[in-house]
Amino acid sequence: MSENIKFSPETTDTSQTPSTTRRTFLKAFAGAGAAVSLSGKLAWANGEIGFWAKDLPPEKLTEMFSTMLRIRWFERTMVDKMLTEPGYRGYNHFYPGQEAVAVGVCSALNNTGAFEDVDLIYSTHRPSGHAIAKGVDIKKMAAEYDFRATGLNKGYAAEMHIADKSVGFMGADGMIGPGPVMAAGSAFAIKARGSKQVVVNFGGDGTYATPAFHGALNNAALLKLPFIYVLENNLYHQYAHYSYSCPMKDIAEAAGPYGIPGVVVDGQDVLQVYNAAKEAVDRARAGQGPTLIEAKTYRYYNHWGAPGAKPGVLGAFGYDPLAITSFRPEREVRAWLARDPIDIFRKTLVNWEVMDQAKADETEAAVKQEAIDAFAWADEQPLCDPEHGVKNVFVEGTVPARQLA
Amino acid sequence: MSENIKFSPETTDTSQTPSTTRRTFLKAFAGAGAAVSLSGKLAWANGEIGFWAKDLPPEKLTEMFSTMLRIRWFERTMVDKMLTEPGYRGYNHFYPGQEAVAVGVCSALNNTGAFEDVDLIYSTHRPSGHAIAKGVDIKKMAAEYDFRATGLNKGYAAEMHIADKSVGFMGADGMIGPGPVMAAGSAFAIKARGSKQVVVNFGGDGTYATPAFHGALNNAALLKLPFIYVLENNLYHQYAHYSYSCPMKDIAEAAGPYGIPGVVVDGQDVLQVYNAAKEAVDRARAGQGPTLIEAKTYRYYNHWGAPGAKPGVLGAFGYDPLAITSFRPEREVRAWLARDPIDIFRKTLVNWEVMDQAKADETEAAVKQEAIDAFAWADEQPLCDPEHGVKNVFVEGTVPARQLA
Amino acid sequence: MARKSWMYSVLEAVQYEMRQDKNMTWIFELTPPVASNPGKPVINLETEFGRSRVVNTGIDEMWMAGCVLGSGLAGSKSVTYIPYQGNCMCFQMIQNHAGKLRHMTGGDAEMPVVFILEMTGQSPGFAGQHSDYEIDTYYAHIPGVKTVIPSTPTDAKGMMVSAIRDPNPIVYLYPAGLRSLVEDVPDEQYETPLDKAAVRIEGGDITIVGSGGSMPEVMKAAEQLQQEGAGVEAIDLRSLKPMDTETLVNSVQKTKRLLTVDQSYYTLCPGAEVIARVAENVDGARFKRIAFPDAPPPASPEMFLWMRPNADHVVAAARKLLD
Amino acid sequence: MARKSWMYSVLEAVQYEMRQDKNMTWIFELTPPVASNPGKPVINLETEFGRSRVVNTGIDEMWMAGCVLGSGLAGSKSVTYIPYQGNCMCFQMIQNHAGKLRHMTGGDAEMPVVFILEMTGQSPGFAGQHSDYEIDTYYAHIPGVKTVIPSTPTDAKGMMVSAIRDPNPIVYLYPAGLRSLVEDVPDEQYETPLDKAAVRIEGGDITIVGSGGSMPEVMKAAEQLQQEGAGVEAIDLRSLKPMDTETLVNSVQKTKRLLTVDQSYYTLCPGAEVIARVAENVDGARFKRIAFPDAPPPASPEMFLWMRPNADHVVAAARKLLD
Ligand SMILES: Cc1ncc(C[n+]2csc(CCOP(=O)(O)OP(=O)(O)O)c2C)c(N)n1
Ligand SMILES: Cc1ncc(C[n+]2csc(CCOP(=O)(O)OP(=O)(O)O)c2C)c(N)n1
Ligand SMILES: [Mg+2]
Ligand SMILES: [Mg+2]
Repeated sequence: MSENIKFSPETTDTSQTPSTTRRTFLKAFAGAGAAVSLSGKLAWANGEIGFWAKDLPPEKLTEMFSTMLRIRWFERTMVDKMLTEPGYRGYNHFYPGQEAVAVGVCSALNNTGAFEDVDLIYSTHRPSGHAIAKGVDIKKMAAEYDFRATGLNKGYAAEMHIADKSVGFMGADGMIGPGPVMAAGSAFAIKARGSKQVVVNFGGDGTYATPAFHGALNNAALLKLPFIYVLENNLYHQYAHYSYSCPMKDIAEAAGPYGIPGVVVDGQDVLQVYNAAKEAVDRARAGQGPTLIEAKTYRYYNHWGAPGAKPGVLGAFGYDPLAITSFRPEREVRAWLARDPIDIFRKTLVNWEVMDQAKADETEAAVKQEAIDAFAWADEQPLCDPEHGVKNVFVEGTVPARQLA
Repeated sequence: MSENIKFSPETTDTSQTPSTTRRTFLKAFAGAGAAVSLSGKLAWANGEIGFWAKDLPPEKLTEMFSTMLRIRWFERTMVDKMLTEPGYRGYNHFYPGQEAVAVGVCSALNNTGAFEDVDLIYSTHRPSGHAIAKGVDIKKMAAEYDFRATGLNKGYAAEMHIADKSVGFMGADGMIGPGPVMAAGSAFAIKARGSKQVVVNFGGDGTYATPAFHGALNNAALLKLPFIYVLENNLYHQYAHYSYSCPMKDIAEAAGPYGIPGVVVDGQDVLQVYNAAKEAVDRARAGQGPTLIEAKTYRYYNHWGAPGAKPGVLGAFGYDPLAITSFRPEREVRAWLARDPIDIFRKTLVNWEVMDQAKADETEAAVKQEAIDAFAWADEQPLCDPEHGVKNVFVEGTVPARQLA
Repeated sequence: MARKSWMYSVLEAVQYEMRQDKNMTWIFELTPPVASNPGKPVINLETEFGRSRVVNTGIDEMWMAGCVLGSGLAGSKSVTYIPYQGNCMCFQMIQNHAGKLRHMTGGDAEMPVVFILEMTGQSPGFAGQHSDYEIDTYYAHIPGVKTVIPSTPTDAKGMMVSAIRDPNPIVYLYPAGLRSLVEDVPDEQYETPLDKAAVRIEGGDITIVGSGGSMPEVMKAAEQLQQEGAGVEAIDLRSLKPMDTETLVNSVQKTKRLLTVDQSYYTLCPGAEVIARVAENVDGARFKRIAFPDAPPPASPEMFLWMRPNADHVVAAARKLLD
Repeated sequence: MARKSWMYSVLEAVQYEMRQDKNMTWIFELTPPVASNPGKPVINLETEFGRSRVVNTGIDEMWMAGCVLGSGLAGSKSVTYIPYQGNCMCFQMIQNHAGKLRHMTGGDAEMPVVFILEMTGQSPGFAGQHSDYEIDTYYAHIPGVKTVIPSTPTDAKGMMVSAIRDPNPIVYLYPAGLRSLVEDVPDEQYETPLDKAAVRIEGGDITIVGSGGSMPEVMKAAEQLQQEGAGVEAIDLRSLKPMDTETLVNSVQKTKRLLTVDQSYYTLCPGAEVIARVAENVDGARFKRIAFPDAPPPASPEMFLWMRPNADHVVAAARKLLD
């Protein structure tokens, strides 16, 4: 049995219920494993943000805001670098547009402490947002993305394979499919050893069609694992719209037969995402098993790198590299830019008087500088020693250099 | 969107609607892609067999009865051979108990004609029933199961890989999972070339948990392929109850998210199976896409071979080869034997006056003799030439015999 | 005849065959079957043949392989182009089904299908799963499929024609690093055998054998060695299975020195098979082998480029054998 | 010390380690981790450690491999026993993830896991997918995993202990045809190295190298050849990757004759790697290789037994080399 609640951007909630009553209602509602969400306009005014988010202390909300900005500016700084520095070698599958998902989810997790206590997340080929939201150091990331010996993973990983166990960031993975299975495997081990950790797997809409999708959810459901599958539906896998690979509108529906909650959430609203994640985390920690959360979201850049982007401008437009079967329309990009997750959250915070506009601007400026500094630091870092390529294959020793006779 | 109708052996339909009215009702019902079924007692009396089956001419019904018996006696003859002839080398994954599924489904298919016209079926490691129902010659099968050069597949296949394209029997396959994907692939080719053929994939409850299950159904649904997945839920995959690998009671529910019909049918009632298959075949031929049919059934023997069986006695009892996690209880076997598909069909045919008891007995005796003759013929067939092992790897030529220096 | 890119040459072959055979299908994922070439009409199989015959799918390479296999079994020629990220997702389908069904059914199953398996471009910077070059061995060990690997646009076209017309399942490896090659390629259809190695350069002092992605570096090295006065016989395997033992043995009979060059991981790279076949048949020869170390490719270009066998590595190894 | 079957010896090793490490898990599918042995207590890991640590799953070998891998990444030692029918269903998970994650993350990912991959018993009569013996090559070509293959109950136990204690992912191949072997096996835990070949018989005239399922026939043939007066050095590879080049080279330095014996398909069988390594390092030796032909195993026992390399085949090949 599953509880699917549909997210529809067209719906408008006109109820004017005071927030405490609303909270009671939402509690009952959320007890069924669901989160609702409405349009891009200021959510709080209509009261539909939910009780968890409203209870968050100002410091936590401010931190969430900073983290979203950190992702945004890490990425924008790098986009601009790619566009303006011909010698720059780094690349990225950019995350802007989706910040609310990574931050909403990771804010509901335990991100510090011993490896046996920290919650784990598994990321994808589009890892910056997840990594930063989990607490990975952006200086080390910037260095890693540029193949530096002092990078997060000593230059072995680049963007697509970064990992940082120390904060429970189990790693990016360049393959689509197997990640969720491994993540569910981690949840199995955690349950077997009686730990209270939970495991979150991030995956795109593209992961739905993989054979592994079934295996991950089926086994997590059967064994009631502390596992949360956050499916970031940004409408496209590479250049194909998800309707080419998925017969249903809401991928969350797939949860049904497994008897686990399938929740649709507005991925542009960090507080809605947080609420859904918090529910799922509580369920998982209580031994009640997995949840599938589908976050409806969008990526402002193209699948990979910076084609179609201009320095200093957010997003990429009008670039069709091949005679693509279904290339995204530029109007679609603009429509989603109008529901920017950072704007939405900023308005809420100002409205809630967590910060004022000036403080928000100040925060953004500071975070932007932090990103610029990170890339500047990375630029100074040493390159790798070629011969280290035959290290780290096994825990011990090196393998022979077989390119040399 | 999907239409799942639950099969519950406890339900009893007390309606006394005359059969024509009932037919109209069932037609509307079946239009939704569903078939209902009731208990093991004489179905016709309650009118729930459905309109398709009632319209079948006596010759067709008689042929279906003979085919079920042919499967039964092919298998029983072989069981006895395995138990009584120490030198006999053949083996089998026996099908008795499930005859109504193979025969009900294949009776709704086109089984003769050119390869471009005949409907195709894909079978499993438990192929005898499917093969015989599709029209494969049992003499050649008996010879193949005993590794004879004149066997159906010249001794290369044995039981687990028999194939006979000439009747659209695309083959057994010893692996669990990939078969349905290939079967859906055949349906893709058929649709692409505009043929009216349909493809049926038989698969056990064990196939549900395979990653391929998702791929086969998802792609068949997306591309609206003429594909029917007949899932024979005989409750066990090898020695594990299906609840160890499937979180839902009715596997047909899995059809839901794909937006295709998921139908549960009483697999012991050949006419119910026929009705469900006919619906699905009509849908598929009309370009309306795939159907998942779950037939609730049971195998009387153990997973493989004849352990626990006695010569001349139907079924296998009380054999637990290992300290198995969930070994089937003997009482369960006996309960299912009491709802034998051949008994059920025989009673219906006698009741419908398609044949009398004497004619039924005569038919059975003839078919039994046919099976005995088939195995006797097989015993006389030549063994294979060892050196033919390096033939048939490619269409042309042989590969070198590398065991010889 | 015109100068053509690799992909244009291949799609030209496919387009022609699909026009002849109305049942033939093509399954793709990321890369639409589209190619353009200066002075030539754009080829777009999807628009020309329509989405019932040419279709993209979700990220499910098991389905892609199973779909063409099932198509072949049902009597339709079929080709799939599997991107490098998925070239092992479909492994079991090819290993246990395409490779065995014909034999297991005593010849009943027919599979006139082609699996184009892209291998990475091996650009520096991508690491592990996006720079690896390893599947030649996995696929060449499978019985019942022919595993071929062209290294020039001309062979790519001729071998594609042969592959489509061959009634057996063909694994057609495509090292995407060769996509930048351009050369004169005939416009008409022609077949290039799927079981013959090509002697690219004849010479009497040393035999150097490579395949696919290693060939450009082998050729570069051969030229340099020739300039140094060594008689190099450079052989392009083209077919890994069946492997053309005769051409290899004849060459080393003459040169008595064999150097193999692979981008695949050293242990059990195709060169191991080349050396073993020759060593079984030629007495008194000397052997060397270079290959990618038994390590995944690291992201850092400094590390990766040091590890990837290049012309300098080939020359150095050849000199040692020639000493 | 007591006479023990293969499986009892292995489960004894596992039971001990699971008692030491409360976090360690075991995933199985068809074969419950149960073994009995005359005069010994029954071992049943499922009942002893409970279904939270020892669990069976549906027919999803990708999950089985992914589950132990994820367990390892999360910090728990984990072992899975994958039946032979699924030993390529999990291929990509091991090839692209277990084999690469450590290197790709610059050492961040830890994977103290063991994949027991059953290989068929190669009984005659089963054909294609149920008699095939081929995965040694597929798994030995993967970087970043150690691929080992014991051939005696004693090694099976010692190598299982080492595999569990090794911090790297281990592919532990188990040719099920050896399940009938019984021998004296120590009761206590002991480690057998995962990177050393075993010289089973010493001799000066010819080196015969096998592994796993080919060893019983190699040993039988060696005895016969010894009776005929030939000095046979019989080597059991035990580890396919890393391969113990030193032991191989030292032996052939002495014998100057190398015969390899594999049940795997000829093209790119482990013997090809053995010959290549030796040929690169020993001048003037002679080489032969026998293996299963490049054909799937047929069902008919007559055909299958003719194709499967046996002691007679080994003796005949050795005689040719010794001539
Ligand atoms: C098995 C596999 N096949 C193909 C690819 C190539 N590929 C890389 S990213 C991608 C699209 C993924 O889409 P989605 O999951 O929606 O994530 P998004 O890029 O939208 O974040 C594809 C097909 C891959 N990485 N792995
Ligand atoms: C990939 C794979 N894993 C394991 C097996 C071993 N195996 C053979 S039959 C079987 C059970 C199949 O059960 P089910 O699909 O329910 O069919 P049934 O035997 O009940 O007809 C298993 C696990 C296999 N053949 N293939
Ligand atoms: Mg996406
Ligand atoms: Mg079953």
